[in-house]
Amino acid sequence: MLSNTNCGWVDGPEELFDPLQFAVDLEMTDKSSDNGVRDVNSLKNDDRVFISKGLITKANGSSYVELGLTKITCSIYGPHETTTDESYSKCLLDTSIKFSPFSRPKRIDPLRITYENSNEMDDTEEAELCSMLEECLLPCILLHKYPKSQIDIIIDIIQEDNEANLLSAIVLSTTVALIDACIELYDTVVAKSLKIDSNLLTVCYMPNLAQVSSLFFDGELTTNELDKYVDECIKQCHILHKAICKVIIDDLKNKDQESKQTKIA
Amino acid sequence: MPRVPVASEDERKFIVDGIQSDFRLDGRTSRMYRPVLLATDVVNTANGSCLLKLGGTIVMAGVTFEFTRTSQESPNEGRIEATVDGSGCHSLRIFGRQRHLFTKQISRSLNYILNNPKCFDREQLCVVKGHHCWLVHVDISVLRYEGNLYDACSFAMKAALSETKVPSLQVTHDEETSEVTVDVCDDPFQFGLLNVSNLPVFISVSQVSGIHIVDTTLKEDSVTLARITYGVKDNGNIVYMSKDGGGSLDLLNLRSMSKVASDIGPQMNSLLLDKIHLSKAKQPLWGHVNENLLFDDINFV
Amino acid sequence: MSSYYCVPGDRLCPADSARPGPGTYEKQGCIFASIAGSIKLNLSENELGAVSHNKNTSNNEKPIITVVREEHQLAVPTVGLLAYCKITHVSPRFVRCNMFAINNQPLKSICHGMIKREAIDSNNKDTVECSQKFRPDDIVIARIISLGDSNSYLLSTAEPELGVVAARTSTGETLVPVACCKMRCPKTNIIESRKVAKIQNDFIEETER
Amino acid sequence: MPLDTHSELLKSIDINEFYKLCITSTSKRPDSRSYLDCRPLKCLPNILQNSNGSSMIRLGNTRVICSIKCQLAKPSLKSPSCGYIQPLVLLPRTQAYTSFGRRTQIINNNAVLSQTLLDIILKSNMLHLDDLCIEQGKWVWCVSCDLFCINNDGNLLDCCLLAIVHALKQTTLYTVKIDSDTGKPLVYTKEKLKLKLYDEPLCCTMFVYDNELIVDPTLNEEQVATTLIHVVLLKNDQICLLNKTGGTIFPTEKFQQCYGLAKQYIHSQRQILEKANDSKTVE
Amino acid sequence: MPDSLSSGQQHMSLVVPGTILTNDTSNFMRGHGTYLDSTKTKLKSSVAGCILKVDRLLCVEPKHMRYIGEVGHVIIGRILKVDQTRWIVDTNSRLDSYLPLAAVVLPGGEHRRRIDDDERNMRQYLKEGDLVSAEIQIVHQDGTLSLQTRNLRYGKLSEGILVQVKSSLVKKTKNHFHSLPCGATVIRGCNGYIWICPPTAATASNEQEHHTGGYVRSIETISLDERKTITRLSNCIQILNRYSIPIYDTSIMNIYSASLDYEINQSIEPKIMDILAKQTLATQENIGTYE
Repeated sequence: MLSNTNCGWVDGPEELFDPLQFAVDLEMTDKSSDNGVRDVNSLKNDDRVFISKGLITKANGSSYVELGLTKITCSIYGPHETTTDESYSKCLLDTSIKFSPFSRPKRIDPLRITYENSNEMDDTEEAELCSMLEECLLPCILLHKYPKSQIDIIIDIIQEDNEANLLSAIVLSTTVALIDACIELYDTVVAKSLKIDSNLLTVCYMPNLAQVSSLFFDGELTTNELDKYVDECIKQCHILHKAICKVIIDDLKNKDQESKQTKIA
Repeated sequence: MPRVPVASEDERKFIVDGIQSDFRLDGRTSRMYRPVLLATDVVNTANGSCLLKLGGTIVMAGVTFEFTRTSQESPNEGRIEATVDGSGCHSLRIFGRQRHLFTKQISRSLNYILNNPKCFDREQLCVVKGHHCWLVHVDISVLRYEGNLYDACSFAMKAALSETKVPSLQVTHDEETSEVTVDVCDDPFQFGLLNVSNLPVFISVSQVSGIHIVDTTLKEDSVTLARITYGVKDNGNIVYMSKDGGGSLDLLNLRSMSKVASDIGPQMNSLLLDKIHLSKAKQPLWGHVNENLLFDDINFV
Repeated sequence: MSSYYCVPGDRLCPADSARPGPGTYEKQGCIFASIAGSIKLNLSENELGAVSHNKNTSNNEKPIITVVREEHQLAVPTVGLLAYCKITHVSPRFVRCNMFAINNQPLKSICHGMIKREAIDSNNKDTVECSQKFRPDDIVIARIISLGDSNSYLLSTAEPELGVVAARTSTGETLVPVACCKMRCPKTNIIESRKVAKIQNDFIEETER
Repeated sequence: MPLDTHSELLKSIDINEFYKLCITSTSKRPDSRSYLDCRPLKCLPNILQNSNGSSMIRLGNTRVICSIKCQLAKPSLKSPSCGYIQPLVLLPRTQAYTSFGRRTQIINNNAVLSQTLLDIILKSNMLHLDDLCIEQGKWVWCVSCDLFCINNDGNLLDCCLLAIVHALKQTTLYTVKIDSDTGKPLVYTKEKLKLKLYDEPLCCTMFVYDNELIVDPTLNEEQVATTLIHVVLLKNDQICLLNKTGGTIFPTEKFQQCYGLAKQYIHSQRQILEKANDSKTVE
Repeated sequence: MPDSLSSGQQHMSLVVPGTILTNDTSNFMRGHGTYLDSTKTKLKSSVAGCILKVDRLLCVEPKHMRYIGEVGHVIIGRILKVDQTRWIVDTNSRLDSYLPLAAVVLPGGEHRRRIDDDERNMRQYLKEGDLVSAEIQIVHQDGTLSLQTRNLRYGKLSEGILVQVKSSLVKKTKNHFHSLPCGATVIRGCNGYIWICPPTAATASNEQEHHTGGYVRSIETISLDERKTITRLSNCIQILNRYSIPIYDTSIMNIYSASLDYEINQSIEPKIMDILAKQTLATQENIGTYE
């Protein structure tokens, strides 16, 4: 944990107040920051995707993804050597997700951003996202190809739009980063969340193998309704998957053309 | 998933073959639970408590009340939170560093169903709208772990909450100085009960080589590819779903698993209710907690 | 030739029409891509479509299908590959080193290696003295013979082509090899003993691959 | 581009050797820049929705996001009419995973950078803390500038300073009136007013490699550099801060050279900033 | 447990910590589980268990404890880790035990040179999680055990069920490998690990052991009947453990024959367990003691 003096100034105010909590004309701002309302139609208009790769130079692979208004960077380290006995035959995953101080309407105290990996603080929202992400990635990485090694996945949430597409964006960025890091995958996994009134369903799906790698549901539905929801999610996943593939393949083509030109020159 | 070896390759093969011939390590069939033993009201200091054995897995749940102010965003609701603690349990050590993550995950899942308005209505925990409410702690401690902790914890939580005695209060509202005074009435035999009829139970369905089994033991976990934990209400509706086990599933499996869960859920629910009634009836027989009798099977139903 | 591109999970061809090479995996009777890159078929210029015709070819003449990324490959220590390492610590029984490149691909993060005494030199194994073969900060080419225990990989230099490729004296002068077990300081013609790698052309090809 | 395996190897063996070789053989830097030209600079204003003002600076591979958040606070007793400004640099957590620096080291770097920035902001009085006062002794603004480095490829100070200046230019404050009887502030989110800036300090970082002045170091160059020189100039080209970390001894006329370099370097920076603002106003 | 007293050990007297064992410290020597009180006149017990008197040596052997190994014990262990030249084995004892590579008969004969690449291939013979039956060779000062499987009866265990019981219930006897008449083989490890496997597999591996020491995996799958017997046995042994009835081949057979009137999956229900335990105790009363 960083102490106050470590962070560059000594005489800061003891307590900070979010100005919005004193606001007198708050109706519209309140609505915009409230999630549940927009999510009903979000599954149409939130699919504006922007993907870019390899902006973090020291990492093996990295990606920057915008899904709707959610902005996320992900960087991959490894597979690198680890000394735990657990990992002799298979590769370990170590994910660490952090919210940047300005990712939410209310400022998150940056003193909370440590440089440790996520296992220490294990009851935060970040930890929950981590466990979900790991659950979703484990089935789709060829772990046995990287014995006695470990892959670190570091994710920074620059801006969060709404909780419904947060995990989806995280998974998207991680997949792109893994591909950029040239780590062998069974499939390009994509995730999609549906939030219809009070039911939140998230499905992580591998389109080519037609396998669900992870899913989460909170609400109340009968099994048949649930199946319908899952189908809808998977349909969305397919759309997302097409988008990724296009981006990646275009990127590959451009890279090759560049390299050819340099060869000629 | 455990971090130290639990079963060798050949043992795993043995287990898988058994499951495929619908004959598991202890003779159960794929849809069978281990015997559930329940004793309620085992701790004097808690408002409600129970000790639950699911085969070799033993958990103890205690419910305690705390008097607080209501939160801003939900003024006429009380608060309730469950915590699962495995620090006292030696057999959880196989998870190594992940042990705390594991218990934290379970408490997270329990909190999801507790905070789901369709499962548990938190308004019954409100004392004075916008002013005071109960903060209910459901503390579950794992005494022994031999598989399927999710289900055991949810059973224990429901049992404990269903026999929880809510202290009754007198609320006097003064009109002119809009002051609210709350005082506990001293009669110990005057209390209310919580309504937990909608509270679901967890049913964890594991997939082992295409076959779906419930209530896996520790060794069966070592051959499990994927497990989905469903929160199932007594009417068979699904209110919670999360996956672990690090494998993947196709849609057919997914469907049949949710069918299995919604079939078994109501059965387990009713079984649990019967047990709760029986143990309530049994309580006078052996009065209040008596530690050296506590783990003796004759006190359970 | 116009190259085809794929992302992980793309179905490339049925398993009986080709053999899975690097960057691919076989599942449910099909070969899938496991990395993003361009699809390559060796020993045959014909395209993917054409491959699926000669199904009834025996295994050895099936083409190997691979997926490659020119601009960026991932170096993973595997048994049999050659590693560049820097000696960190010399003890009578073994030598510790840091691998920083494998088959000429620099590793992003170094791996720890260990050369046991009996794996240093092929001839007269038992009389080998580690301190006479390596010194800290030497640059050595070695072959990975085993993943070893949880701490370090096991390496071997028991081949004429393997051993020290660059070394310095304590004064920082670059030593030049004079024999298979000797290096000379160009300034003060002091001879220092090392297990020198005999550089051969075909061997260089091997490392380039 | 096809990666030249041998130079790559050399780089991973001994970065100094590699650099020396590169400089001596082709009197250019590894990324084929000459000594005096800096990496392409890009500035994006207002990229974040949740903050009062924000900017993203991209200098080659170095990317820094700056977010200005203005919160209400009680002033300190020492200076009841002064607001707060709190620059805070967060180096990428990813650095903790490479060989570049352990965690504590990174935290220290954060502290050092943040402190330097705070000094620059206060000394150059680019903004007056009195402007941040709402009611004396009661309520003031606390402007917290979170500088979030997505990627660190050297020359962070320049980028951070650019980012802060650029973001503060965008920054708008809500108008706040104090409720006379309760003393509670009333925030009007509709009416915003711009933060007043009095100056724009910008920084130029250069380093010395065998008596050559080289501008805009990358991360590797910062490693091999024997000494680093930071020159911060105000609008009227006055020196606000001049900092030379130890290393080589250094004739005084070299400083004239530094000043000259810094001048032209910072001029180009200013132009780019202006352009970024104009383009933003055009949109 | 209610029946622990009537479990055929009446001839040993049970003591709790602090019980005065004897007053004349001159004629008795202080053994495990005992201590001299401050006055140096009384010998007291420091654990709860039964007194063990070997002429002048007074010991108290605790009832529930981790296994304390003795040379020559037949035990069953699970490989935890593969080290440089040895396997680290979990034997339910206080400290991890070791199985040195030299103490294992490797496939392809008795004594072979080329130790260095054996070290490299150790994982091929035994890897993490594998079960081995072995004999304790040395008990070190700190209580660490080092094992050996040179005798061809020992070696890697293939398909079957491992039941863990209190180590105090398994006493050392002449034979620990029982092939029971009900059609299953039971290995009673003195460390409280009991291995049940089909007779076919056992005999097969016996034959193999003459060449390989059980390092070759048997292919044939186990028939359902064999599986049922094995499962019934494992449930029965768990009942014996639960009611702390000493575990010998006789007691196992008694409870097994008693359990035959019930379905297998009934024998995990507490009531049935109670009945079965009572029955076996009764039969054993009739037969008499064990040794």
